[in-house]
Amino acid sequence: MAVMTYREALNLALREEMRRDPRVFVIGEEVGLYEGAYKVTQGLLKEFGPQRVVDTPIAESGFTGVGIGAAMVGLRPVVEMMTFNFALLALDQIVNSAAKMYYMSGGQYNVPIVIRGPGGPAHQLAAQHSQSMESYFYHVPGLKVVRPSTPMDAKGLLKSAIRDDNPVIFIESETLYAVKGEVPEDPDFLIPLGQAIVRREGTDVTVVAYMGMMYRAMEAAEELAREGISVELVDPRTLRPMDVDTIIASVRKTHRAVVVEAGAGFAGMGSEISAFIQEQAFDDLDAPVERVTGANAPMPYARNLERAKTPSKERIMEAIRRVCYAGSV
Amino acid sequence: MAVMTYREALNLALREEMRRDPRVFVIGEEVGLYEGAYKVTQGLLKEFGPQRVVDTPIAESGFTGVGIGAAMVGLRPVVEMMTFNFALLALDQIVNSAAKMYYMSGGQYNVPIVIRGPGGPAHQLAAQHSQSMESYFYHVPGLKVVRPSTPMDAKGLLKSAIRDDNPVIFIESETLYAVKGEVPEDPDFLIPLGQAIVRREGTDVTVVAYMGMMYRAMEAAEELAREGISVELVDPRTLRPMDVDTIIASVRKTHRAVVVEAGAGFAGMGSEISAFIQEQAFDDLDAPVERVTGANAPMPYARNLERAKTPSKERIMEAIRRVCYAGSV
Amino acid sequence: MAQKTEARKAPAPAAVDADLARRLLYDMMLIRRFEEKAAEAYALGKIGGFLHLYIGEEAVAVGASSVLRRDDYAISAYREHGHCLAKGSDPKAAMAELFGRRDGLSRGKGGSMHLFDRRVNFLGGHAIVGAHLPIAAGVGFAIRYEGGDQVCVCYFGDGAVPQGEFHEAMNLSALWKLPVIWICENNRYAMGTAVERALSQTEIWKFGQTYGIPSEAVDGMDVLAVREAVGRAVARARTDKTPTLLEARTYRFRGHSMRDPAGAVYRTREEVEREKQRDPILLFRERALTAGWLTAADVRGIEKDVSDRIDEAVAFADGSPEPPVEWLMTDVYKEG
Amino acid sequence: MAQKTEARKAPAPAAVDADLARRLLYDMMLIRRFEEKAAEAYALGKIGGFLHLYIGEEAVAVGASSVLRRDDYAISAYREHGHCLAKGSDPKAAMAELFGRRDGLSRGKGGSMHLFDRRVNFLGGHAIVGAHLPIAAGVGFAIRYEGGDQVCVCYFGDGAVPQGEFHEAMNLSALWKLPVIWICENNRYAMGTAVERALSQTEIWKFGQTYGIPSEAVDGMDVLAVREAVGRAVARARTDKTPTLLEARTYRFRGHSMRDPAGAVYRTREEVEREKQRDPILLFRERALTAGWLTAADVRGIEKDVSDRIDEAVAFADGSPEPPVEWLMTDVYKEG
Ligand SMILES: Cc1ncc(C[n+]2csc(CCOP(=O)(O)OP(=O)(O)O)c2C)c(N)n1
Ligand SMILES: Cc1ncc(C[n+]2csc(CCOP(=O)(O)OP(=O)(O)O)c2C)c(N)n1
Ligand SMILES: [Mg+2]
Ligand SMILES: [Mg+2]
Repeated sequence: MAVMTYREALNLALREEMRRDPRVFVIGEEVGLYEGAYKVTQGLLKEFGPQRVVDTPIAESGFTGVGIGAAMVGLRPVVEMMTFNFALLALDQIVNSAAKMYYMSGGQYNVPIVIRGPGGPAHQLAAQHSQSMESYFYHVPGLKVVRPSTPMDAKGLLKSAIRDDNPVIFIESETLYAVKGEVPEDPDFLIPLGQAIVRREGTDVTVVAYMGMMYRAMEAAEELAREGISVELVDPRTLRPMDVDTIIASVRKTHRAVVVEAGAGFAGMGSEISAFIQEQAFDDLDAPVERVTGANAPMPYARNLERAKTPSKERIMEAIRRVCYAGSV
Repeated sequence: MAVMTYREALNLALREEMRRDPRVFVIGEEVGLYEGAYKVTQGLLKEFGPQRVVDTPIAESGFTGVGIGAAMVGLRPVVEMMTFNFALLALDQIVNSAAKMYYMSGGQYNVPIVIRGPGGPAHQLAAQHSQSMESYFYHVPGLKVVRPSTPMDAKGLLKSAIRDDNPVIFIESETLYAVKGEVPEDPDFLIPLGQAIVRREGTDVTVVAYMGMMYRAMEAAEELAREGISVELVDPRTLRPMDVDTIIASVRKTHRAVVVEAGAGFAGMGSEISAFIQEQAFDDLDAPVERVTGANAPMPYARNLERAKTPSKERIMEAIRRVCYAGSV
Repeated sequence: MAQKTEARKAPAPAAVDADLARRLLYDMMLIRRFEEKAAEAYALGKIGGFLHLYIGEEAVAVGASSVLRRDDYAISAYREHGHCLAKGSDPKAAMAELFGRRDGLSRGKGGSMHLFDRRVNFLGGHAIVGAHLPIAAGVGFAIRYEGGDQVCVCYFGDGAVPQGEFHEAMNLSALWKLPVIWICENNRYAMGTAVERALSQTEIWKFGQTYGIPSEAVDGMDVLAVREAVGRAVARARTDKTPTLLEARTYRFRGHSMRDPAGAVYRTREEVEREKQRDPILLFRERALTAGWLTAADVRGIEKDVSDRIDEAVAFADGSPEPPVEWLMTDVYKEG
Repeated sequence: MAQKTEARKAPAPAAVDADLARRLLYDMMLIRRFEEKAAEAYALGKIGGFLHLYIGEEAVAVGASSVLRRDDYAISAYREHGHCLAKGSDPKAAMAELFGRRDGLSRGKGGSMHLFDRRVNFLGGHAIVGAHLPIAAGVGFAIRYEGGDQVCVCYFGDGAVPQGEFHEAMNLSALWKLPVIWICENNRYAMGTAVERALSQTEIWKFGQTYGIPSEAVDGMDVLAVREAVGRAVARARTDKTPTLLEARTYRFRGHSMRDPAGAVYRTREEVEREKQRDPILLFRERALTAGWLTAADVRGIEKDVSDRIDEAVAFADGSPEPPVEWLMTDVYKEG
């Protein structure tokens, strides 16, 4: 185990997989000479050269399509979206080409591509540069969607994504790149896609959260522990395929659930999680599944408005208290 | 009241609004000379001329952007997507420009644009041309999303959409264009956005469904009536803003709910509806809210596989029976 | 993976002999016959969805494919039956795919717009106009990455030119020197939209000049002219990875799809009749007879072989069962 | 609605007099000063997010705007402070927006990348590279639709050229004859990517030729050269709606944003120093003095006015309160 930042963990995962498999290459804006807008690809050009670390013009659908074509004939591209906000320009390629190729071709052409980069709320980047992007992907059959919350997950899941034979959408966060944590150096360390993890064991209520919201929910849990409320915190890590079993098992134990989400709440990830919990654990539930989500508005620039846009620790705590006291009286 | 097809109702709505307001114009591929790939714009070029019925090259993001720019400075464009499958190419314009302009500009520039065309499963058009597209839009703050099931709704809602000061995504269906129904000829007949309608009154279970699934659910309801199960069928009509109250009121009455959806089930519209029902009517529910949805796979071409992809009347009936008998023994 | 192969020479497009003439005529007639029979099957309801016929444009696919190796790649849009057959696919499996049967090229899941055939490196079958151009650039990227000497031929219509992805793909292939041969099949219409109503620059080949790549217009009704132009482009691509933009001037004799049978709203009957005089099959057959490459008997023989082979394909498709319903959920994800 | 207005003549870009010289120098210095103060405020944490400075490129916005009417439209990307001020926006409200305050142009909701000002027809402030080009075409479409004689100036960077929307917007504006003046600010880099690493055709103005629209390159460091070129383009656009593509050759003296202060990974210090010799403000000041348009005293006066005005803007921004928290949920939808 070594302690490193989330950014370094991603960088290490890329290096290890590029060393392991000559078919793996990195392509995107500023990934080479500039070493990445967020320095995730630092040093890769130096080690692997311009053929495998490819700087592109600003043409998201063009270079994503290049990745898809290269993947169809046997390469394993890792396409960097400088930020996932720009992935909408490539969404047709991702949804209509990458996600469907294997199916449309009757199993002849799979597309082993990883599309990665930061997404989600950032700091005062306003409406077009600060938004939760996973909702455009997790509904799509043929795609896998990963949201890694910790340095260890970032490494273990990115390596699995690169080795996966399907298109994987891997959404990091600008706000987590500097987070430090323990990371196994073993180049064979992998975390399988589709496995949630229990971040904190508890008995009174299950809270489901990922990325920045996972950390905020953890703070809420620690604080509520002092009030005598025992929170079990589950981080799905992969949104598609979703590890339904781990979440349901936890709810069967706690009988209560709160889903926290940074993005706009209407028809978000929390909606699906809430829906399958009540479907599969209906008789175990002592209270409705509550959702604590971002406001249904674009992201404002002003600092105070931005703060109000995403769920605060206080709002998470209130929701947890509500579901814990509901039904118990 | 006149009896006309869904297609004619849309055509009439366009005509009336273009006569009423000179700022309204229609733009898209084949809308003029060819009178629309699905003939929704039949006769418009003849009546309004090439300045107001604008044929475009194949450049979805280009002509959608043209609509947005024109709307910012005071026109009221109706952009036709030949089919909504192609809207992914314009999604960045729709999400990052149209939906956010009013907010980013602090209320200076609203974007009164309607983007309309057929979407959803069609007949043997396979993965890229036969898919439910609403999921890319209803999560987005700043957009309104309409899915009109009947000729009357098609007319009344399209007229409201054109008069609305915000971007409205209006998704029709190739499979409904030939459906006939009564339509008020009164040019001032409008159906407000955001109002669901109870298509059938019942007492035992609430079924929520729209578009083709609404008709299929209606058949299921009629058949179950003979078994003594009384189904109340609610059609949301507008997905964003969603008329939560009408759905909740129905569930409080029936204590049971089934949500039917043509698209892939994971994180679909049904997830949100199921989530808010259990949130707001938890204590009224005698059974979990069930979802009957399309398979989580791309759309296959083969007739038999295509049939298996979307919910059948039988699957809807089974789900209704399950929720009705669950909890009642 | 883009196979590295010992650099077999592609046939030089020089002299025409009986053998070559037979092959070219046979392939064009095979495609024509395939399409005619597909139209019949569509009318009988054996084929569903959209059906876009290639009739009138056969010289482009056949001329181009005649200078390709089996390990070269080809990719196209939704009017791709001809490109797929010309690349070497079995008409039986192609027809079965149109019928939506289990023995179809794409196991019945793709249909007319999504023919794929790994056996001959045919990469589909794409129905979003413009979307397969960046994918073709990616195939060229992979060839260069692997150090192979194959090429990728990308067929697309005039309707794809106004689309942003055309520009992005041209620039990337020129900037990175990717061995892609861009063949724009300019049949003068995108559905009902004539080129001059879609493009401020109707000489499509000229776009290539801006990106600094070799570009030319070629008579798409003359199979030998296409063969020569593509031959030159392939040579450039194999040796120094230069991409090329070819504008093949052709014409579709039928409507846009079977749902637009007349195709007469946007073009006159006279125009269509005039263009039919340029029928690439009639033209080449005449030429082959006058040049003495083929005899009338040869031609009759080819006609017979072709029609037998397509009858066999239809019978095969008809006899092939529907895919098992479990296949709805297979091929969604590839298991590691 | 694109206002119809009695065709007031735009000032002919011909002779330069003291008045014009003062205006041009004043506007360039105002922008420069605004940016310098914004950089200070950013360092103090009063401005958050991204901050992209226009320093070095002032001649483009000022030269172009000097031939525009207030009812003409301008639209830009995220490096738009200069374009917004040159169009006539109040530095106080612009600075307040950068500070995220309630008196900001966009009520504090947009920030540095999303300045909008309906008072002067400034249409933003767009942060998705390439996306505002089709929007500009739409503004041109509306002007034509309404029969107005305004023009729309669209500023964009060299980095937007490889983007598909550049191609789509060029084609649509040329095909439909839309009164849009496309001004590509070629400062030779898109973040760290030099033009020659992004485009196979680095003479950006040449793209316009393919679409058949008047196109030229102009020295973006020479405010009078820009004024003349844009003046010609505006005249064409007002009279017969012809679009124009101008490539203004300029240079950004600072990093891409405040997060890339040096901007030295991808370019040499020597290059930056050399380019600073072309500082558009120094060049024009010299010229104005030698030509006798302005005296040294005039220049000192302008310097003083400008710095007072910007100090006032900063003070105003500082004094403006944060937006009320309820504003989080306002302006999401416009109530009919
Ligand atoms: C992005 C996109 N927009 C619209 C369509 C609908 N459409 C299918 S084919 C077609 C015309 C294409 O014409 P062209 O590229 O010239 O090919 P051709 O049919 O002439 O062979 C259109 C508009 C589509 N499939 N994809
Ligand atoms: C579609 C898109 N891709 C990537 C980015 C990230 N990005 C912001 S600015 C920029 C460089 C743009 O350079 P250029 O257009 O030359 O403008 P300049 O910064 O030089 O003024 C990039 C890549 C973006 N904002 N939008
Ligand atoms: Mg065509
Ligand atoms: Mg630049």
